[in-house]
Amino acid sequence: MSIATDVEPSFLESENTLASWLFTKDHKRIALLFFASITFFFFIGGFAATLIRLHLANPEGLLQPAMYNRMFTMHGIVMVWFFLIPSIPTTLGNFFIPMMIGAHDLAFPRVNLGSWYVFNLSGLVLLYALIMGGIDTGWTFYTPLSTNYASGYVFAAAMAVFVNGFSSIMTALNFVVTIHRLRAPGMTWMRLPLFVWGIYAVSLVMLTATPVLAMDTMLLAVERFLGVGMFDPTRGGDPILWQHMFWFYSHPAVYIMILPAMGMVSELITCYARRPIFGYAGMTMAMMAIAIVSFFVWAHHMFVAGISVYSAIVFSLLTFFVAVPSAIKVFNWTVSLHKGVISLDAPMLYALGFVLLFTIGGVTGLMVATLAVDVPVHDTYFVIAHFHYIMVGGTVSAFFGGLHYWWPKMTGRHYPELWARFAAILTFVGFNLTFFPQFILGYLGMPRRYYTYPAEWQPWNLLSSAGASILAVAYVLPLVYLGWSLLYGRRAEGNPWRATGLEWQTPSPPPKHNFETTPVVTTSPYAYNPEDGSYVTQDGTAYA
Amino acid sequence: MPSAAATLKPEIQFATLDQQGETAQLGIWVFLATETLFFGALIFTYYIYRMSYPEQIAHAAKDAVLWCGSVNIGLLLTSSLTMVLAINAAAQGRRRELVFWLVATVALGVIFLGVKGYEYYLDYKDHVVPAANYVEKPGEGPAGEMFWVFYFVATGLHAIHLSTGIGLVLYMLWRVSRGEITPAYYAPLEVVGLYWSFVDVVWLFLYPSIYLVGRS
Amino acid sequence: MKVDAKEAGALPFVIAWLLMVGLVGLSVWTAFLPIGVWSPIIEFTVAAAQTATIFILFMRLKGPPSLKWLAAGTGFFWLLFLYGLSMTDYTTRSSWPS
Amino acid sequence: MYRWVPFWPNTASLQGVVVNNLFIAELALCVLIVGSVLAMMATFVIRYRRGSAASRGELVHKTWHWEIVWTVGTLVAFLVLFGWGAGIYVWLYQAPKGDIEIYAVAKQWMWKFQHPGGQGEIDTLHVPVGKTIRVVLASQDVIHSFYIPEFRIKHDVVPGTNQVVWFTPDKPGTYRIECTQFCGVQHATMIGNVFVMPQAAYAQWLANQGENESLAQQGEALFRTYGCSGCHGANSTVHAPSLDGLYGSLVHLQDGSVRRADEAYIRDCILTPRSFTVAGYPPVMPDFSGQISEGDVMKLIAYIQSLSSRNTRNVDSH
Repeated sequence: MSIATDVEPSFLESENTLASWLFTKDHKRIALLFFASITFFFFIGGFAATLIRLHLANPEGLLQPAMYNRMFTMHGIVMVWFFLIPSIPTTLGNFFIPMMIGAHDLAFPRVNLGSWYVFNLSGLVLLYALIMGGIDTGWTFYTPLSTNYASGYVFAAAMAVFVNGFSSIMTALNFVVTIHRLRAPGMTWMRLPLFVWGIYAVSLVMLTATPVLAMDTMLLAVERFLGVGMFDPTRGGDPILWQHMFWFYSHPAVYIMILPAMGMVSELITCYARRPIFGYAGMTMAMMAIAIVSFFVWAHHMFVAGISVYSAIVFSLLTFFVAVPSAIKVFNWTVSLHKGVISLDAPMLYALGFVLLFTIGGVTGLMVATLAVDVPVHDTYFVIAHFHYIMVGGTVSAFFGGLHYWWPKMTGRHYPELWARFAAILTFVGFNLTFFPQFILGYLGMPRRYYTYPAEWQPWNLLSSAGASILAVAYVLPLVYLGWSLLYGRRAEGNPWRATGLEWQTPSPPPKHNFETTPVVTTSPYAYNPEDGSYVTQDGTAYA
Repeated sequence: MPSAAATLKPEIQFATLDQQGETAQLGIWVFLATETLFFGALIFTYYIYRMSYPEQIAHAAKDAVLWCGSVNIGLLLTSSLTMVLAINAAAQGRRRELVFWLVATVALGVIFLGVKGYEYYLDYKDHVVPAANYVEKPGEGPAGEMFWVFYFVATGLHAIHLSTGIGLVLYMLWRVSRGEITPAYYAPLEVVGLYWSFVDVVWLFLYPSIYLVGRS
Repeated sequence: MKVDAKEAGALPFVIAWLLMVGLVGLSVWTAFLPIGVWSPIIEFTVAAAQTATIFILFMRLKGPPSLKWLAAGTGFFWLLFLYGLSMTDYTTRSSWPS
Repeated sequence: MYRWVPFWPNTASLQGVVVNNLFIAELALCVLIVGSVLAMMATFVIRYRRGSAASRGELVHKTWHWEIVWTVGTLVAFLVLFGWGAGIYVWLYQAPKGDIEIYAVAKQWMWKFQHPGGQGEIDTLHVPVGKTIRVVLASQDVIHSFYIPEFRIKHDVVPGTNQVVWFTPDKPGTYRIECTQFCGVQHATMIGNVFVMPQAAYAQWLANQGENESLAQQGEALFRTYGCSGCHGANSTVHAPSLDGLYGSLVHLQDGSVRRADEAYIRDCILTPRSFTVAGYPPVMPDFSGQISEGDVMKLIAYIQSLSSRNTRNVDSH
């Protein structure tokens, strides 16, 4: 086997024409293609965010009101559909799911490649809408503002979201089928790494939520394009129906963002604490529970929107139920540090940052789930801060953690550890400085989507803007040093972190079809022994 | 034997052709689940409005051309039959029969679209096409127009799905002519058959929703 | 009667097809009877029966891989969430319809 | 209260105080949770850092015991919070009869208020302290949201329906009214002020607004202009339901359902009468949707309301 490994070139080197990348069926290459796409959109969305924070540094602002409105709309749409939702699944998931379950590729490689093309197609449609002048409806497209009043390219933007959904569905379908059908011998469900569970749960949510949004945007586009009534109250329509269907998708979408991050962090904590995860079965059940219960809570975005009081009570109660599995997970991650051998490498710093920020986002989620408290803070900066703690503090931290963790495997090069730790700490500091003041602003009563505000709120806004500039540096920094490491980084061996997952039992970077022979799995995923530092990889090899 | 079948190997990620075929089937079923939700959401909006404006929408729905919808449900049920017979013929290696049933399936699909087109023409003459020539009828109010928006969105999407299905069956005919569909491996045809029958199922629910409820 | 593709004859499918076409007739007939809420109930029971026939027989839901059941059911099951939970709002909202 | 905390908003209504207490309780719980997670994490990271000599033997393994304790504990805490919040919410969103009923129309990008005595204001609202104020909200175009941070009340204003919010200001002063639902380019400027005045000053202010036809009187005039009185009037020969005493009563509809005749109901009946045919009456009333502005609808509602309050309570007393 070792001879064969020497002979077969890595997936990066096996063939390097443009066509070999654009028409590749290799999940690892497709993952890198996705990487390029979502990095591009991350910086577009980040650019808009930077402008927003610059603008809000003082009440007079920087941009014209109409331009400001277009900026936050663009920030929302790009970040939600073109970065956060695809981020972990299409890149890290695409690259590592087959490797972690011991498969040679995803079940449907052509569908996988198609997903990337569809994603870029929807991205082009969105860019067209943005370049032609953008839209000013907010990413939620609430009717009748979006259908009858907003100027701009609402139709094109809605179509971009519609087409983007196909990409989500294609990717998710691939994962579900692959995880069901292509696990290596011995890889039972209770031996799956938690990242695989996270991706499985998220795929389930994507598959069942996205079609409803697709139909909703479809009807919106029809109404906007043809000028017929569907959600228009003057023609008998119900604007709140748009919101019901929108949030039927967009609430689970929050879990689409966070579930893979939860899986990711479980990998990181076990590897850098060198001990098994505390309560593996509980973790898997919690993730599946979150995936399913996330569909029962959508109307908590609508407590003040004019739904019936009875309905609001039902949804509030259900929302508290979805918080229980999240609480279990936080508890388990924390206890997983107990009696470990903890090294604070960059991925672990990101993971610990994730747990803290997710906890803050989670407990403030309890506050907005409480009906009476949601009444004053709904649609204020309190909610903005809350969901950024989950999506940016949570998902983006986990994404960066995973990116660093697997960087040697993906590229065959080590990232510079000191710089990476610095960036991780900077992210944490910058993030809190940006978003914590927004909790205060929110309870003081600053509504979201305001291009100007009373002068008395300026100190908090200024603080937030200052934090945002730190955060911007912390996000650009990895781009620089990771890029540098591609050329000058130290060569990485197969398993530099001495981790147990199957993906590490290949050379770095892995060969084209991952494994020479299909591995046979004999152990649970995190067979680390903190007492003597030994560990057993999933294919059964024991190391001292 | 055609050489394609003799040299047929599973793709790298599969151990056997059987595993590959079954995985493809599972894939299309998962896809059909998303389609269920897609059309289900449309029917959901329809019934929300129908609940709110029962009389007005029932009034508008009486103008839908019942015979067209009924003929079409017959055509689609029949096409599901021809499709399954085609799959049986493929599995049992009866190639002439296979081609015959596939052509029949395409023909039924095309006739369906023809009838649908004629129905649209009748609708147009009846002035019920929103955004084109809609004229509000007494007793219907704005809800009447909402019915017709639903009608055109639903039947239009269904027609797009059916046209895709026709394209896929034609593609299968092409693959049959190249000898790629054999008793050893006919999973692609099964996948197309599943999709085709599902498009039929969608119509089974659209049909009573549009043409039957509230007729009496 | 064999229904597996490898050995099935046409007969079971033709019988099922005849049944389903007959059910369409039943549906249309009851649509014109003055039986109030029963007529949509019958119409949708017919649709469900036809769907079950097509799923189980024509689309061979019984065969391997067994997970097909799960996938086929999930779509309908999830629709229940959408329909059911929305009804908590639509059946109790006082200002609807306007 | 709480003014010594630089980041705490003022609280100026009964509702504000009630919500605030819950908010503080939740905040304390949040600090407790985040604090314990942080403390545990910090302890473990320091104690079990790589190279430390702390014993790693006997990992806590079999976990159901802990999991169940932790899960049930959080669940109980959550249920308490839920119940507390839901109780207040029901109270906030089921407006009682107010001392003063204000009609508000939101449109891009302003708030238009009308007092029962017919006085109109734009982007300002004068109310007396200590009275229960009911605000009936309608929107002319898109969804807006009526929010007064100091009162801790908010409600979306959805076009096509009426919504009601209520509050009892308990401190004189000037507070901001904000729109919190993005409503177009000038969303951020859709800000008004509510002036909470001592009752004497409020009476003075009302008197200074000059002679006005009351809202109900204006509604009565519209009642004739739109031809409503032809059928609903006392001497009409058409078989139409009488509107005396309608407001607040229970109405039996043709389809068997029963509705409370509140503002939203009356509005619906005017705009789409066919959906609300009253039991025992022919469905002959024409559809007024799209033909009456939101402001006029509100005046008509005020008039119909006054038909019942003549007997039960005296609207014009304040």
